[in-house]
Amino acid sequence: MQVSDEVAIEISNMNKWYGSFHVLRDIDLTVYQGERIVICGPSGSGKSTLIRCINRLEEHQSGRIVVDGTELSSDLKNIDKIRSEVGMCFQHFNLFPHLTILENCTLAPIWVRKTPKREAEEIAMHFLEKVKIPDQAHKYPGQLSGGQQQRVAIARSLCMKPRIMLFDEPTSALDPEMIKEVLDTMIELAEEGMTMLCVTHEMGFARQVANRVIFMDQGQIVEQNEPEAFFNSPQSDRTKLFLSQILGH
Amino acid sequence: MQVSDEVAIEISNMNKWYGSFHVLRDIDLTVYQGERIVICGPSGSGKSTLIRCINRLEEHQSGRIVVDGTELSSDLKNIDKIRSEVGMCFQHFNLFPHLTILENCTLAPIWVRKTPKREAEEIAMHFLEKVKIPDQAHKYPGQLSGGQQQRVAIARSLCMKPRIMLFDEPTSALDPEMIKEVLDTMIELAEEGMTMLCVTHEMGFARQVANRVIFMDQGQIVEQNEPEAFFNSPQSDRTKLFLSQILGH
Amino acid sequence: ATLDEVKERGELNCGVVTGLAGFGAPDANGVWEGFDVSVCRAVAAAVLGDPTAVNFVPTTGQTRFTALASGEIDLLARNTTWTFSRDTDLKFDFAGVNYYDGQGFIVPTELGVSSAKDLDGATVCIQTGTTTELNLADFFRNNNISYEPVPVETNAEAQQQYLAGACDAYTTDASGLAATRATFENPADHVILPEIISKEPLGPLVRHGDNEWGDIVRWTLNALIAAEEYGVTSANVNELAAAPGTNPEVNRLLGTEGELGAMIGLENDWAKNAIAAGGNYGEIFEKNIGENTPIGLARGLNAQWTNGGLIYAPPFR
Amino acid sequence: MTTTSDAPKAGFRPSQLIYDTRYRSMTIQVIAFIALMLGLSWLVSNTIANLSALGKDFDFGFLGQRAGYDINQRLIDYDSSSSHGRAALVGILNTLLIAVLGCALATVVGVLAGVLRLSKNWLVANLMAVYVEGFRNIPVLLWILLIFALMTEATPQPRDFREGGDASMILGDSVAITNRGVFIPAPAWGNGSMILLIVLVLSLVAVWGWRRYAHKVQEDTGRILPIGWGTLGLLIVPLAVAFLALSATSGRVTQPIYVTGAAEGTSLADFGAAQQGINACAVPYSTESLNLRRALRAEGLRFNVVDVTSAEEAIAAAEEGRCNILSLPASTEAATVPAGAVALSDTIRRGSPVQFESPVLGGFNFEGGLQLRNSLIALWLALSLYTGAFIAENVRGGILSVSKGQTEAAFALGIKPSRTMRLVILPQALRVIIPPMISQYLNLTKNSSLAIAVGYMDVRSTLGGITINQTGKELEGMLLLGLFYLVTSLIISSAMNLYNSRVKLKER
Amino acid sequence: MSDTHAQTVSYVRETMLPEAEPPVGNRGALLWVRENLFSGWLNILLTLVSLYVIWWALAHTMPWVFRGIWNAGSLSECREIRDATLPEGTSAACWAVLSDRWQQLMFGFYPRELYWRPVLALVIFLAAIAPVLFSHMPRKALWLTAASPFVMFWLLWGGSVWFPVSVALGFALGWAAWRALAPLAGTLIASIVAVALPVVYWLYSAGTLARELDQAMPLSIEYVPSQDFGGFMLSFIIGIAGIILSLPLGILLALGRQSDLFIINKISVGFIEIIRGVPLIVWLFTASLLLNYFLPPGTNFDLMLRVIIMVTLFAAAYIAEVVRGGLAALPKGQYEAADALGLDYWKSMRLIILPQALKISIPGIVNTFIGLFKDTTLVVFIGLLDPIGLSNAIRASTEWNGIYWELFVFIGLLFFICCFSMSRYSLYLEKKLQRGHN
Ligand SMILES: Nc1ncnc2c1ncn2[C@@H]1O[C@H](COP(=O)(O)OP(=O)(O)OP(=O)(O)O)[C@@H](O)[C@H]1O
Ligand SMILES: Nc1ncnc2c1ncn2[C@@H]1O[C@H](COP(=O)(O)OP(=O)(O)OP(=O)(O)O)[C@@H](O)[C@H]1O
Ligand SMILES: [Mg+2]
Ligand SMILES: [Mg+2]
Repeated sequence: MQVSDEVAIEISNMNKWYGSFHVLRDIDLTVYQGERIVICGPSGSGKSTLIRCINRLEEHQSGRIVVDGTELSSDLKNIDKIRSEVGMCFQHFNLFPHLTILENCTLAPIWVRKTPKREAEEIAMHFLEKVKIPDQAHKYPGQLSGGQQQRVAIARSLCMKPRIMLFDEPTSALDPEMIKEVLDTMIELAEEGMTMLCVTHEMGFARQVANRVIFMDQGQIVEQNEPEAFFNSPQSDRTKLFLSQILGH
Repeated sequence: MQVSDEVAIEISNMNKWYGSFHVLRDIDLTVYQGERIVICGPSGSGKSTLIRCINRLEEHQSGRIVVDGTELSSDLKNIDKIRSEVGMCFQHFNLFPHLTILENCTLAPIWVRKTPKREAEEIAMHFLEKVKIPDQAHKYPGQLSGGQQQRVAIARSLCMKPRIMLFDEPTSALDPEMIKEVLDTMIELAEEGMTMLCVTHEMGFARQVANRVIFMDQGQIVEQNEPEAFFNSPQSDRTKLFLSQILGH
Repeated sequence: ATLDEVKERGELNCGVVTGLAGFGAPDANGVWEGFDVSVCRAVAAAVLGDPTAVNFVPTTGQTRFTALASGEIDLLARNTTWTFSRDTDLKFDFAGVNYYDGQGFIVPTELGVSSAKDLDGATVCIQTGTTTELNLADFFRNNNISYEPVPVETNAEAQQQYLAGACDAYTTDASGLAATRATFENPADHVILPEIISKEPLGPLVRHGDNEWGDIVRWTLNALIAAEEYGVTSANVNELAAAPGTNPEVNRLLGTEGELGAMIGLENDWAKNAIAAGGNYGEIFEKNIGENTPIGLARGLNAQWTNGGLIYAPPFR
Repeated sequence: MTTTSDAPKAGFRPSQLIYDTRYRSMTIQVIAFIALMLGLSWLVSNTIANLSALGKDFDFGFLGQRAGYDINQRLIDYDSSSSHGRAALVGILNTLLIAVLGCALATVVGVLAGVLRLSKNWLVANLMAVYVEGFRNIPVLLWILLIFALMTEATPQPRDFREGGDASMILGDSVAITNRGVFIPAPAWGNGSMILLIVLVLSLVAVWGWRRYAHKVQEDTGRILPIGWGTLGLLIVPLAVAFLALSATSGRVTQPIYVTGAAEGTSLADFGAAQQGINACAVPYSTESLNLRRALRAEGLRFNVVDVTSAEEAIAAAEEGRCNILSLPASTEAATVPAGAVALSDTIRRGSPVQFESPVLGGFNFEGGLQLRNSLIALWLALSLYTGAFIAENVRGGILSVSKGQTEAAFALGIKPSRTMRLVILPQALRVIIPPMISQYLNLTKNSSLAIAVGYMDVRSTLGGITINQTGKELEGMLLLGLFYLVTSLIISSAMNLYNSRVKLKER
Repeated sequence: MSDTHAQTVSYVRETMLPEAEPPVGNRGALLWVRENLFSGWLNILLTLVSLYVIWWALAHTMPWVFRGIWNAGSLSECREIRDATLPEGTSAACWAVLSDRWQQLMFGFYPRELYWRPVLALVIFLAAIAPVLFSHMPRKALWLTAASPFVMFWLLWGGSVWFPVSVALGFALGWAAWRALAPLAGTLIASIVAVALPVVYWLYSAGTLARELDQAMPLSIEYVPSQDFGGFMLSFIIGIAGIILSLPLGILLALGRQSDLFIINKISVGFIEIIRGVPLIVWLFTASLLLNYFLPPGTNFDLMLRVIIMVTLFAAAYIAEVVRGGLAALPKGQYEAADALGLDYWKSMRLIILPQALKISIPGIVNTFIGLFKDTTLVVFIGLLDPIGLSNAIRASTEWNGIYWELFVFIGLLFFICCFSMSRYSLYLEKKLQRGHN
């Protein structure tokens, strides 16, 4: 689990509004290559929005976001470039129900990366093995359990060989038994040195793999620290309150 | 939690068919004022049908059902009388989505009991407080969580000041966190001495409040007993099998 | 020009009625037949030498003028009344008259009506979108009597309404009345009233402005009429056209003498082809609507001028 | 909102037009706009070229020209000397008439069929299924034609009502069903009709008040007053009382008929026999007019009615000789009666506030009364039955969409079935039913343009049919026609959107 | 805490009760009749009324139908046969008109020896939509679907095979241009070129190319002009062409209506609302009366083609609304997932959104088609000979003048069979979709 000096994502002074609602305020964040960052915070604090700004599913209005040396602006070429470097997993998996698992995984490589189909399928099978469901390759998403679906979603992102992975509450829509499957897959990924940003309330996961935990509230980064320090000696009152709720629950 | 000698419901020799399917067979059951009875049994055993016969949502074909001294026959007046004395809560709440919570609760008092509106609202607020959601009174059912909706459904029944309450799997459509809210409300009700018939598989609830547990299978009452005795030393093989399944689960 | 287009296409686009017994209707094989249809065939024969090279475009009362104006059809041969405004304002040219008609009324004998003036308060069926509608309004207005118009879309519909007694009288061109009456279960139960309330000269028409084409249609029609006058029939036309005969007018008509064909841009045997297509005017009349057909119309006004009628072709020279 | 946009660093490059999301959308829109404009101008220039080639112009002047054709079905005054514009107006009113009538009947039929289709009665439910499927799967045009033909064939012609015919009028000889239409009594407003109107308005106010009062009583005491019966009573009783009172007081007065050019003491029959033509002066729709016509018809006389606007004008007209028979309100002073006029020995009774003029069989047809023409009825029935089949499906779907649990919950609370329907089922079902129902109304309105098939003179047949055909103004005519339909449907659909946004259920 | 009541007895059932028959009157046919026909006085009344209605309707129609005369050459012959064989005053249908003219009602004036062509075209159509309607068909079959419009066109109208081929070439050209340009110049320019190039080609060189090819290698079947088309064949052609052609346009309009680009959105909304706000019959009159005004002077084409154009525009507006419903039914996550994978707008539409949205929309599209198919009867007003138009023409012939019900009953029945089976199919699809099967 090596963290290099190379900067993967640099966010400086970033602000975002929904209409007149100031949802992200002056975000400054530098993520290094190979870092694994967990973002937590109360509901509505802007965690999802932050993640989604990084691959431009949402547009920010001021400040800079530089991903892998490319600044996110309204230039389509940059956006395309960044999106193919950044993988994303959603809370509700968002698999394509009309395509088989394999087709889900090969779609982007074939149409975005222009990989030949056979090669794309090989890559896909490789990653499906990694998430431990190669035998489901020819089924449709609707035939899989939630945990399996989320693992497919991860495999699908990985097939684009992203340098950075974003996770937005990947386990919160799952039944307890399935959460573990998915977390295991994510831990494995972390161990391989993937740069990861993960919105989650799974504190166990945070302790085990995160280099850094970021706590957000009201659109701001309130506190960030290494997991141990963060959980054991939170500095800000808000963090304390939040942690007491989430751990007491 | 007093049980009186007064008979609340007397069912004797009651049979019911759906077409040629014999769904309730020779049911004999006497419920005393203040008793709290839990009915359990495998799916399709006729639990719901039994409950629904008591307030004539289903018609029985032979035998007698006497509720609070009034025999259920096809006489409309008796049916109306019994229905306004017997409250019922359904698995899927069945709140009226086009009315606010308060209107849901005052509808029957106003149109059946002919209570003045203001008074009906006071009663409704009283019971809404009892189920701990007075602040939601002006919202619509669609805006509440499942647990809240079920509590409203209970409050709605209570507003008619029923002498008997029937519950048909009131918690089985709810998420685990919400089950507790609803059970708490029901326990509170039980403690006030309401006569209750409850179809449920919440064994904790049964142990805590029931005077009697009835086990049904294939349209018959197979076994009934006090909860402790029922759970600890079931007599019939079917009961044993059923309990082993349900508790092992 | 239209002539070139027709020649290039090898087919004449001819607007006809969607169905009117005797004047134009498809038979069981889909072959169009009728009095107006024969004009189309004659023109096709004159221009292209082939009476079957016609594309029949059924038109309704409402769509016929636009079809012609827009060039969809080259020629409209469908019972259409020659009126001032159609000739001038709507920008068409009438090539002549192939049937002199007038608007009349048919009523059940049972009503005991003997004159159209007795129709005060009657209910009258009319086809919409035609001049009959206007004539009817004028007639009743002039005679200061009242009526109730019942507009219907087609002749078949009107007939059904009339027979069921939903209207007391049916008014349309007298030829149409006769044709309609002929198909009744009991024709004798209905009388056509003596009043003819309008002049309805029916004839083929073309777009205004293309005079060459107008001439062709006009003179084809005249050739049919003249043929009857000179006794040229479909039976003897080939024989007469084989060699010049005694009558110089016939010779010019059939192209055995002179260059009349070339003057209107056609082959010299144009009139021969036109006549051979369906016979001369009289033959066409007899075959489609004459007294021996179910329609059973007498020649009346449509007899040759020599027989006291109005049918008269200008000289061919 | 304050946004400090990150200014482009290298100034503006043309490639940004394509690659920069901010400009790209502009680029696309500008291209689309230009394409649209080019397309439109291409169409317009073609049209101009074509029109000038045909020697036509673009001009709405034809609307002012004399139409020259008659329209049988009209809601406003019109004759063949009116203008094309007025003919169009007659058509528009006819379209609206059929649309309104059709929507009303379609709703009734649809609701009934939809409810019956859910009936527990197997026979009824299946009969309704046959109706719904039959109408939904056969073109409406065919239905219009079939129903029109059926009505033409199956109903008697006026001739059959004569002596020896096999048809007779129904409802006390006041209604005649013929294949030219249904003739019903026409109301004529007499003296005191104003009072009736006032009474009606007052009862409406009273109904409103009663409902409010009943509502308030229920809120305060819980007592439920009989709203329905009260409403009915309030509507009927005062009207009936006023009607009877007015008839009793003013209905007895008799009034003479005056004629000119006849000897004192002649009877109406003798006068009629002596006279060449009878011209009756009367104010249209007045009691006098009605009574006069009635009296003349009773004698079997034929007559013309000369419309005048007032009693004074009638007198003047009689003096000028424009008419030779007239009936004046009883209040007219005898001194003002026209010179040379004599009162006939027949006097007629002044009527009650509302009278009904029954149709009577005239020379060719029924006369008097109100004629509902077959074309109107056939179109009306066909459109309503056709649309009703669709509405029935909406209604059925709407009722089914309210889950059984709702009824059960209401029953379990002890609410009576009829009140369950009104308080629980209908409010929910209506939300589902009404939006598609409104689009069915829209369809019906558009389908009414098939009126041409039965010769009902709607706007498409007048403006879009005969007028275009007579004047050759296709472009202008079709444009106006399209505009009319467009505006109508926009109004209807905005009503639907309004309703939708009002009743939307609140969700989390 | 159990202060159990003294009377509460514990109870165990020793033997299970067997299933018993319901009491008499509660079972079998008797129960069914009682519950379904005679439960309560209202129901009894309804049953009696219904029985009367059914009896009345059948008594009035059935004798007429079954006494019908099938063999006669004209209506008067029919009447003679009727008077000769049946008692006086009875009515009998004259079905002979159908045996005499059924070919016309089905095919119009299409040459009899060529009836196989429209029939084959219908078969091809059915084969071509199979892969669309049944998802388990091989994807390759979609190529057949793409080619089928041209084949059907050629079969129906006939003439040189090179004309449809050269038209199809235009599409190929557009596709090739897109493939070539998209990587080089970006999707925007590529799509503009891909649209413009075929249009230019069709306008200026398609005709010449077809002629050249035809001269080089004549390959044609007998040409049948549009005027010969009629009857149900015409209804089907207009309906099917309307739906097939309107589908792409409808999808574009739906996308336009969903778009946040203001002008595009407003253009789409305007188009859809204007088309839907005006009755089809007005549009048909526009096609027959006005379309020529809008085209360059001198252009002039088939009335049928004009009708198809109008019907296509009309259907497109309705399809657009159906597809919009399908698009709206897709969860937002699908759009986001496609974006996050780096697919551009058109790719995500083509690969992710539309396949799903269209599948949801198929029942709606089938319903639109049923409506359109029924509406084709309106072409009678502009002089095309659809079944109703032909019935008018038949009634104008001397033999069959005066016949009425027989023709309309036949036409109505055929329409009913077609529409009813299609509506059942769409119902089945809807149910299948609701079960959420993949
Ligand atoms: N499209 C939108 N338009 C307007 N407001 C929005 C939009 N999306 C999100 N918001 C608001 O922005 C705020 C931040 O939303 P965000 O989804 O980022 O929160 P979050 O921290 O991810 O919360 P959760 O834990 O519930 O997912 C919330 O108050 C939300 O209501
Ligand atoms: N309306 C009906 N018509 C016919 N059979 C019915 C009907 N309602 C219920 N049944 C059948 O009656 C039997 C008893 O049903 P009931 O709903 O009372 O069972 P239950 O014990 O409540 O089961 P569950 O635990 O699944 O709710 C079942 O076999 C069911 O299929
Ligand atoms: Mg979130
Ligand atoms: Mg149950």
